[in-house]
Amino acid sequence: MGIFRYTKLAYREPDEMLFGHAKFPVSAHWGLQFGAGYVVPEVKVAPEAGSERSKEVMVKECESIAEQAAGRAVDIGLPAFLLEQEHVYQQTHFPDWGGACTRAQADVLERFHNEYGIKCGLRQTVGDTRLEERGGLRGTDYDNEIAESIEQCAKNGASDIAAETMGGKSVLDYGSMRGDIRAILFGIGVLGSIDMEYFWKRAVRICSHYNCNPAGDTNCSGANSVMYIAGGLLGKDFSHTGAALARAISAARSLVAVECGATGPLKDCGYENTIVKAICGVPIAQEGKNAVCAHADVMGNLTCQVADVWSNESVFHREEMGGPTPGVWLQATGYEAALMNTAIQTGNAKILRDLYTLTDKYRDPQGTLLAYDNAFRVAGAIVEYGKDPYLRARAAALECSKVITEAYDAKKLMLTRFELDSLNKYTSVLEGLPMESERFIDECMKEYPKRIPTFDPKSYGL
Amino acid sequence: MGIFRYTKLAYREPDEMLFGHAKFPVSAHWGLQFGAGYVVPEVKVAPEAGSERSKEVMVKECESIAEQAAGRAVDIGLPAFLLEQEHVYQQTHFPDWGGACTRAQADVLERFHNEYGIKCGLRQTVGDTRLEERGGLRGTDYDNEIAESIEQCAKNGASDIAAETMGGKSVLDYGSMRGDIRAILFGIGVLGSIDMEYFWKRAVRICSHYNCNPAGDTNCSGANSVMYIAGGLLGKDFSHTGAALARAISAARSLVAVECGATGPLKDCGYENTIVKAICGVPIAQEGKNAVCAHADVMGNLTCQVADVWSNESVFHREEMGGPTPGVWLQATGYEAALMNTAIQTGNAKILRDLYTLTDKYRDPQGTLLAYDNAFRVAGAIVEYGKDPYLRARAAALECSKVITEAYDAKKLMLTRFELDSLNKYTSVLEGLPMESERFIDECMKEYPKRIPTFDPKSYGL
Amino acid sequence: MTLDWESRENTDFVYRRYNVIVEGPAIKPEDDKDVKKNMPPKEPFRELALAVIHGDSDRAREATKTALASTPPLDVIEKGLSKGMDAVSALYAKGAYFLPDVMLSADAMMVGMNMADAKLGKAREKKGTVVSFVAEGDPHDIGKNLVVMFLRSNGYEVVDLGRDVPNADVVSAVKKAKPVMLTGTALMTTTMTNFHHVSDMLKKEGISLPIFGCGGGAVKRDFVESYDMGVYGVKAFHATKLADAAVAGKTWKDMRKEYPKIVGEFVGEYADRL
Amino acid sequence: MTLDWESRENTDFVYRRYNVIVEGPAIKPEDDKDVKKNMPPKEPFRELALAVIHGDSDRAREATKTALASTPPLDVIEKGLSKGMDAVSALYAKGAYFLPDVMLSADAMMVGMNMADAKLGKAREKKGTVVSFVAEGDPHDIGKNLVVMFLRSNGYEVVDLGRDVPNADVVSAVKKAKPVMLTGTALMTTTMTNFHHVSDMLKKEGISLPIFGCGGGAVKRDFVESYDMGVYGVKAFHATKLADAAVAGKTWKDMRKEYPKIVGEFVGEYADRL
Amino acid sequence: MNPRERVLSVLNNETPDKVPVTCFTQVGIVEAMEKLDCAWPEAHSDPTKMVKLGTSLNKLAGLESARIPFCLTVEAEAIGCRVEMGRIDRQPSVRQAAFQSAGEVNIPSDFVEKGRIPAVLEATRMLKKNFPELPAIVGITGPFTLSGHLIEIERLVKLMRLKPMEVEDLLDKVTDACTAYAQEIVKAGADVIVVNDPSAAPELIDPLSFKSTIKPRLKFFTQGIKAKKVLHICGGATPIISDMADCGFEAISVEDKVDIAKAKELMKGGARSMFVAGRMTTTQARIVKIAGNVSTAKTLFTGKPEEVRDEAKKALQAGTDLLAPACGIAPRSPLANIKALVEARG
Ligand code: B12
Ligand code: B12
Ligand code: SF4
Ligand code: SF4
Ligand SMILES: [Zn+2]
Ligand SMILES: [Zn+2]
Ligand SMILES: [Zn+2]
Repeated sequence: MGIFRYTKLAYREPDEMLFGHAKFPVSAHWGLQFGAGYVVPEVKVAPEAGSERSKEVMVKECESIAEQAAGRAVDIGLPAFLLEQEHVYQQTHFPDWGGACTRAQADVLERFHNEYGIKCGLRQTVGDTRLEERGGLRGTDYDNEIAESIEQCAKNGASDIAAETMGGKSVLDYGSMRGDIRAILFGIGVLGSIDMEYFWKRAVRICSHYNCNPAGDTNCSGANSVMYIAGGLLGKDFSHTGAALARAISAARSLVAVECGATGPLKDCGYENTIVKAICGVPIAQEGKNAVCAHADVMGNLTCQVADVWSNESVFHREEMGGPTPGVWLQATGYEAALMNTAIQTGNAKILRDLYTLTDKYRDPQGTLLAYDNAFRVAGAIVEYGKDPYLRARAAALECSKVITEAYDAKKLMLTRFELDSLNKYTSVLEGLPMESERFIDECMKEYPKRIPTFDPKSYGL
Repeated sequence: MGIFRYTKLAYREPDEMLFGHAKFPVSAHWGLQFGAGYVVPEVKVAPEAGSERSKEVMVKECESIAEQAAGRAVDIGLPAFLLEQEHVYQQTHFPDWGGACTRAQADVLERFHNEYGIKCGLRQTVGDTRLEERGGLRGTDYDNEIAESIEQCAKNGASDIAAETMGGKSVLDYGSMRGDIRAILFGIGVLGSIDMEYFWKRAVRICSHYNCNPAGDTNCSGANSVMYIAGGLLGKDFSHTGAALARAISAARSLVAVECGATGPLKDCGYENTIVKAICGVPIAQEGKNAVCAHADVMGNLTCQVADVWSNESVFHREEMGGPTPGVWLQATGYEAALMNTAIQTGNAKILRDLYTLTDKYRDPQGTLLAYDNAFRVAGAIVEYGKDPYLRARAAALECSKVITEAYDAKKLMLTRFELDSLNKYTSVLEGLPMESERFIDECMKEYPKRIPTFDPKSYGL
Repeated sequence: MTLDWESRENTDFVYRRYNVIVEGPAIKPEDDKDVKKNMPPKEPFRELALAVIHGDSDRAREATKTALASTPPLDVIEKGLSKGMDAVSALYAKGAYFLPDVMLSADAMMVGMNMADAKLGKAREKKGTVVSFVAEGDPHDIGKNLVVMFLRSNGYEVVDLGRDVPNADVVSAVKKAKPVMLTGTALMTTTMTNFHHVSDMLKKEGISLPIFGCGGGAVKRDFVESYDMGVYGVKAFHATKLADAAVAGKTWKDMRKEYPKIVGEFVGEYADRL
Repeated sequence: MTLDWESRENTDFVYRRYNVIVEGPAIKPEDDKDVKKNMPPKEPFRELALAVIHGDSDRAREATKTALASTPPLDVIEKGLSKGMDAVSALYAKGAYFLPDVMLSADAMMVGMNMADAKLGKAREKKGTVVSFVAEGDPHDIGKNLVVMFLRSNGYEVVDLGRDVPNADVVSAVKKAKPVMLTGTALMTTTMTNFHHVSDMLKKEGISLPIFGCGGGAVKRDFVESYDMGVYGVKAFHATKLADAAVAGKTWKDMRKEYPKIVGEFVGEYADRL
Repeated sequence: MNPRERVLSVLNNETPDKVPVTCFTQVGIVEAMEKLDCAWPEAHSDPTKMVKLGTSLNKLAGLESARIPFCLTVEAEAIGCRVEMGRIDRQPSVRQAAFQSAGEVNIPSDFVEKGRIPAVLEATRMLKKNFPELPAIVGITGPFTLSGHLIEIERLVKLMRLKPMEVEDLLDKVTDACTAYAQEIVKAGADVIVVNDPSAAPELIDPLSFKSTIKPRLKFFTQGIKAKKVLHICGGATPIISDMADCGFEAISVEDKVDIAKAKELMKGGARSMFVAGRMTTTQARIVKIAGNVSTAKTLFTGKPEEVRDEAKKALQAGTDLLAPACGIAPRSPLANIKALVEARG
């Protein structure tokens, strides 16, 4: 059964894209909207180590996270916020834990909503507990638990469900360790897309039975892993130009969730979201300068450019001198969102957007790619080959290469030799790849299964 | 021997004030300037618990803080940064500790400066270890140690010296816990100003022998304590209108360091700095939305408005998922500074400034006071009575009251009954105070010495 | 300002002043329903309590003077002034009263209490003695001052050692005063370690274990529970409940376990102990 | 974008790419300042040179085809392709180009040169003949191959004897080809001694003295100058200058003395001869 | 400590009683071959002679090493290159590549049963059995050098620019083969595997290609090997030192062109921070042991014993963890110089 594929962009020109505004806004309970003309701050906090020792403790832990976040929101006057809980293993593995934790947090939010009229939302991000080498990705107990956990969360008050699935990870890891761009393309662009379709068709179906949105899925396991390996400006374990290519590829893959019916807001750590938003116009969450607790990315401001939800990244649940971390980090994202909202309300949003973008556009090639005007070009390349997951991923990478090369030629982006050489090398590899999906897959299937012990082709119907 | 007193403002109109720009920029070694057309990010981290057990451990600890901060700065491409070390007790109490820690950090910065050409500065903030109830503020061992510690830091590579002195604290504490505005005015405005003169004449003299700037002094012990007690929007231990009055008063007091020769950048936690900058045009450090690690203030964006240095607040020295805190928090302030610098370079600085300001101007009466246009008015009131520390502090408070009342009357600022009542009460108390400094002091000296056991009049020459 | 704000902004998307949104009309403290039901109905006690509740020292002086003319000093304290202070605690706990209110009430209470004590002649029996200090090297004493105030106005004798107190002084004060509890306050990562030392020193002295409550900025429960006798104190007014518990024979181990029960409210830091 | 960035921003205040700062920027080869000043400014020569510099054989083929339509073959080689190769030498010398780059450029050069030669019809007159070999027992031939490549692309006829060449073969090749110069390469201490033998054998044959340049890993100038006719060659691309000098009548003794002058640059190994 | 314990303790990151004097590169010298009847070329294929020659410098000079084989052509030959076996003072060398293009390369899975590989494995077993007090050190050809043997080094180098994917594929295949071979050697009882990858030296390929193309393979290789591992790359390896150190070898062995003190300094530098599994961690780049680096071309071969001693002392001062020759010992090097090397430890 085929799914809908995007072959057109949601916007006519890049300038139409703006933070707080999505072509297709989304509503959630407790009065919250996304992409409806204002930016919503988000906070997420990892449950404390040891809180997984029993269901009761975990529920209390989640409750106290919600309590501390909501308390601070009110204390500093935030009009709205989104609480995200990224599941620890047990919350997905034991669906009743997931349900109970969701319920506890939902109750807290409901109480604050009723008492203060504050708008709030509750995102539950299930863990992808499946392992290719343990029975494959489909139909195992692990796989079924995920579906159940989604259902429990949806039923118990989550306003949306997200995930960070790991399809293609075995091959991607192999590729990123060796700087093998073909393996990266195969892992993310082909295998990732296949698994996304499997995963999200089901997730969307489950959510449809409840008052709960299926949000979407980032390529955290893929493009983000590569970005981490690439590290800071002085890091050289993977070139930053290569990381940009992986990011472009990931957009073609993350799009699949939306094609299956996900509505957004897409999850924050999808740095590829700008590209996805250009294609399908759904609201997106993003993270950047207020995710320093977790990431040392090189585009802290740029990611604000078209964000509808502005988030931190998982942080330890503990005390800062300024209070417990749920409050501290919501305050951080809350203030940034407030600045964006002021800009919207005073009619200066596009100026602020461009300031954000320009601050990082040439700090690093990854920023160059993701600057919304360039992201828009990559989005265009994707929809041109929109029907074919492989070809659109390849096209994304090639357009990315063009974008970076042009910026370099125009002397706007400086590159080191390492960055330029690896870009050229990867580009020539990509250019040499076949124009037929089947042939590409055949070629890859000749190589990778024997090289990568954890790679399980039948998980992808191959 | 009298000191110079400001009787005129440094700027003709509020609109002249802008982040990254000071009328009187300051240079420091390692290529750094303040207020010279760009904003410098700052980071500070509290030494880890237990690191005070020996000098060696403390030196290593400080060194690693510097190392981690500088490493991240380079990794994300920050053009410049300022490292601040707020002394723990031992660094001031044992001046050789202060010197050795400074040396270790200076060496790290020098190395990075040489290797990468990054601009950096090193601020040492000595602790005010003096206690009124233990021999008074002047000439005790504690007092002498501070002077020695300043000298050691200046000699060993600090680019500037700051402090957060506690003059008037005994009376201020009494006042803030009882909502006694007269005690607050006496504590901060009169006693604080007297002690500042004593402290800073000496500090400026010491620094003048070295390649080290005397930076300045915040009213942390006064206005910040009150702000702290006032808490979030729902906090009521002290009214936020009252906290605004204390803040206005503190500007008249913090100004004294500059009158004694301090050059700035004034220390970040001086929320009164906008007012002081309006008067004397020196560069200022500020903190706000990136100080959430330590403060839950209600003006995270507003404080950016005219900042020349943008800082976090002391944070635990430990690991985040994003790395060690010196790097994490420098990244946070670094990205905000980058945004401001982009705005400056693209000619949009005034728009961004106003967005910052407007985001918080009416969130809380403290924001209303400190919005640069209103702060400018308060500054005007201060210089009108510039020659008399008491009268100018009183004038500052009364102008603050006017500012808030006007905003309330114009229905821009909403107030609760509690906030409005206390404002009215305090205002009428202030209005009833004598117009002669001597009479006011006499009155206070009749009351407070007997009520406040820790208050030591001779510490103020009274 | 360069930007014209007022005309365009819909501030609702930027901030909301929840205090303004949720606050109802101001009611007199004595009309609060929890206060009402515990107020002494009869004079002179009612007036004594009211003077304390309103934090009016002058009124307290007058009321006490009047009351002492006809009433035993102990009753003045226990049936009058203390009832007022109870009402104040209740109002503080529910967020109707705040720090300044409490401080002023405490002042009023002390005025009356001193007068009654003077009349009594001999020293009135205190509930017990507590020693309080701020750790060596730490100048942050606001929290400690609050603790002392609450304890005193709740009938405890407090030996206030002040701030920046050498560990040895703490130990010798404990040896001398034999308190039911010792409260330490520290706000800095680098000074809180002194608690550990004090604990060790007390243990070495073999002193019968007093209870040891500590709180403040940088200090976290984990740390406090990492040495013997440490109990992590959250809010200053919890000190009185803890002291009461100590008098009632609870050990520091009990307190760690039963903190929320002892202080009678939900405490985030002890969420796992509910 | 709404904002016009490039014209206004001084990016130095916003970010600095420290990796670029410490490693140097990747500049296009034709933007290198030493290359720039020697690039032929006019077409078709510029394109020919660029094709060589970029090591792009296809481009070289196209460019040569186009050029030959309007330009004499000799000019195509000397004013175009060779200029490209000079640039490559410069880039290699300064460490911007590496072996793979040089080899690809050489390939491109050869493609063009062969086409030009074909067009020329008769064999282009070579500047002279050179014999090249790697010493007996030595398999390291990369350096030698570079030498051959540079010589060929500079208009010399090269008799390439390969690696591990018995000394006798060298001598007979020299007898047959009558070269202006003989290049030997050895990278091992154990094989370089063959140079000495070859020198002796040539002397014994009484053959008019060809010039004798050698270089390679273990071989040092002292050793090479320890036998007659030996000239220590440092960089592979020096071979062309040395050959030019030989054609111009310089003897091996002149070459030892004037090495830096002949190759036109500072050479560490000949620092005493500057 | 016996020599084996001493060498292994360094590789285990423990403190030895004294710095070992050993050799990770080839140890065959003519003097020893003649004395002990184990001359080249036979010693290249006869396990008994291989063992004799591999342990000869221990026996005759006290060098703390049993090192086989003596050339870099074993794998190439087994896979199909034509090899010329040399003579008593000349090592074998590849005469003709086995394949014409990268795509053609096909390594039979049973190549470990071909050519001289069984001899090397047999010799390893004998070393293990008969010389328990010596570290059994077996050298193999690194993936890049072996690839060069298989298709011609120059072709390989050009392909890196022209068809990088082909090189990637080729290197993967060859790395797999190297791993398979090394695993056999480990099974046979070797204590230390030395990977010699001379063609990966900066003289031939630029340091960035080493980082992006070769390093990942070496990393992959080390993950599959359960013995101690040493990487030797010849030439002026200074620009790639920190990458070499980061490949997962317990030690790296360098030539005299590399200044050991500087190499140690470089290892300390490098990436200051990186992400690991979503976490930012401050990494001190991996600091590994360094072996080397008394010049084989100059000192050991043509120098006097005093010169050997002086240079060895310098290496010790510079901080070498394992005193050793800079590379393969030249066959005509005098035994007296090896003795001097051992004595230099003092
Ligand atoms: C006000 C303040 C000051 C004032 C203190 C005035 C005073 N007399 O106390 C002044 C200006 C003097 C000051 C100075 C310094 N400060 Co200060 N200060 C603060 C601040 C803003 C508020 C503290 C406060 O008074 N809070 C209000 C009171 C009521 O709270 P509390 O004491 O915590 O008490 C509560 C509970 O803990 C509890 N409690 C306390 N004790 C007990 C006991 C029991 C038994 C129980 C049950 C409960 C309990 O009850 C209270 C609530 O009801 C904090 C920030 C923060 N986040 O805490 C920084 C803070 C404590 N200061 C800090 C620093 C660094 C300093 C300086 C070192 C700065 C400098 N370099 O000059 C100096 C100290 C110099 C020196 N001598 O060493 C850091 C400490 C960092 C670290 N190393 O751990 C903090 C955390 C701020 C930060 N993030 O940087 N400071
Ligand atoms: C790559 C290499 C190999 C490759 C060679 C591939 C090939 N087809 O050439 C392989 C792996 C096959 C190899 C094998 C061996 N190698 Co090897 N190898 C090297 C290495 C690392 C680089 C040599 C190289 O190609 N450099 C790049 C080229 C471009 O440089 P070049 O040849 O020196 O040329 C430059 C100049 O010299 C000059 N030049 C050269 N000729 C001429 C001529 C003229 C006229 C002019 C002007 C200039 C000039 O131009 C070039 C620069 O522009 C060197 C280390 C080093 N530091 O040099 C060791 C090295 C040469 N090898 C060495 C050894 C010992 C061996 C082996 C014996 C190892 C073994 N145990 O099996 C075997 C040889 C086996 C045998 N049959 O004898 C030793 C020699 C020591 C010694 N005894 O003197 C060296 C020096 C390493 C060391 N540490 O000492 N090796
Ligand atoms: S501002 Fe905050 S942190 Fe800074 S010193 Fe004052 S209290 Fe301390
Ligand atoms: S050069 Fe030395 S070390 Fe490198 S391979 Fe050849 S012999 Fe071994
Ligand atoms: Zn993620
Ligand atoms: Zn994530
Ligand atoms: Zn401060």
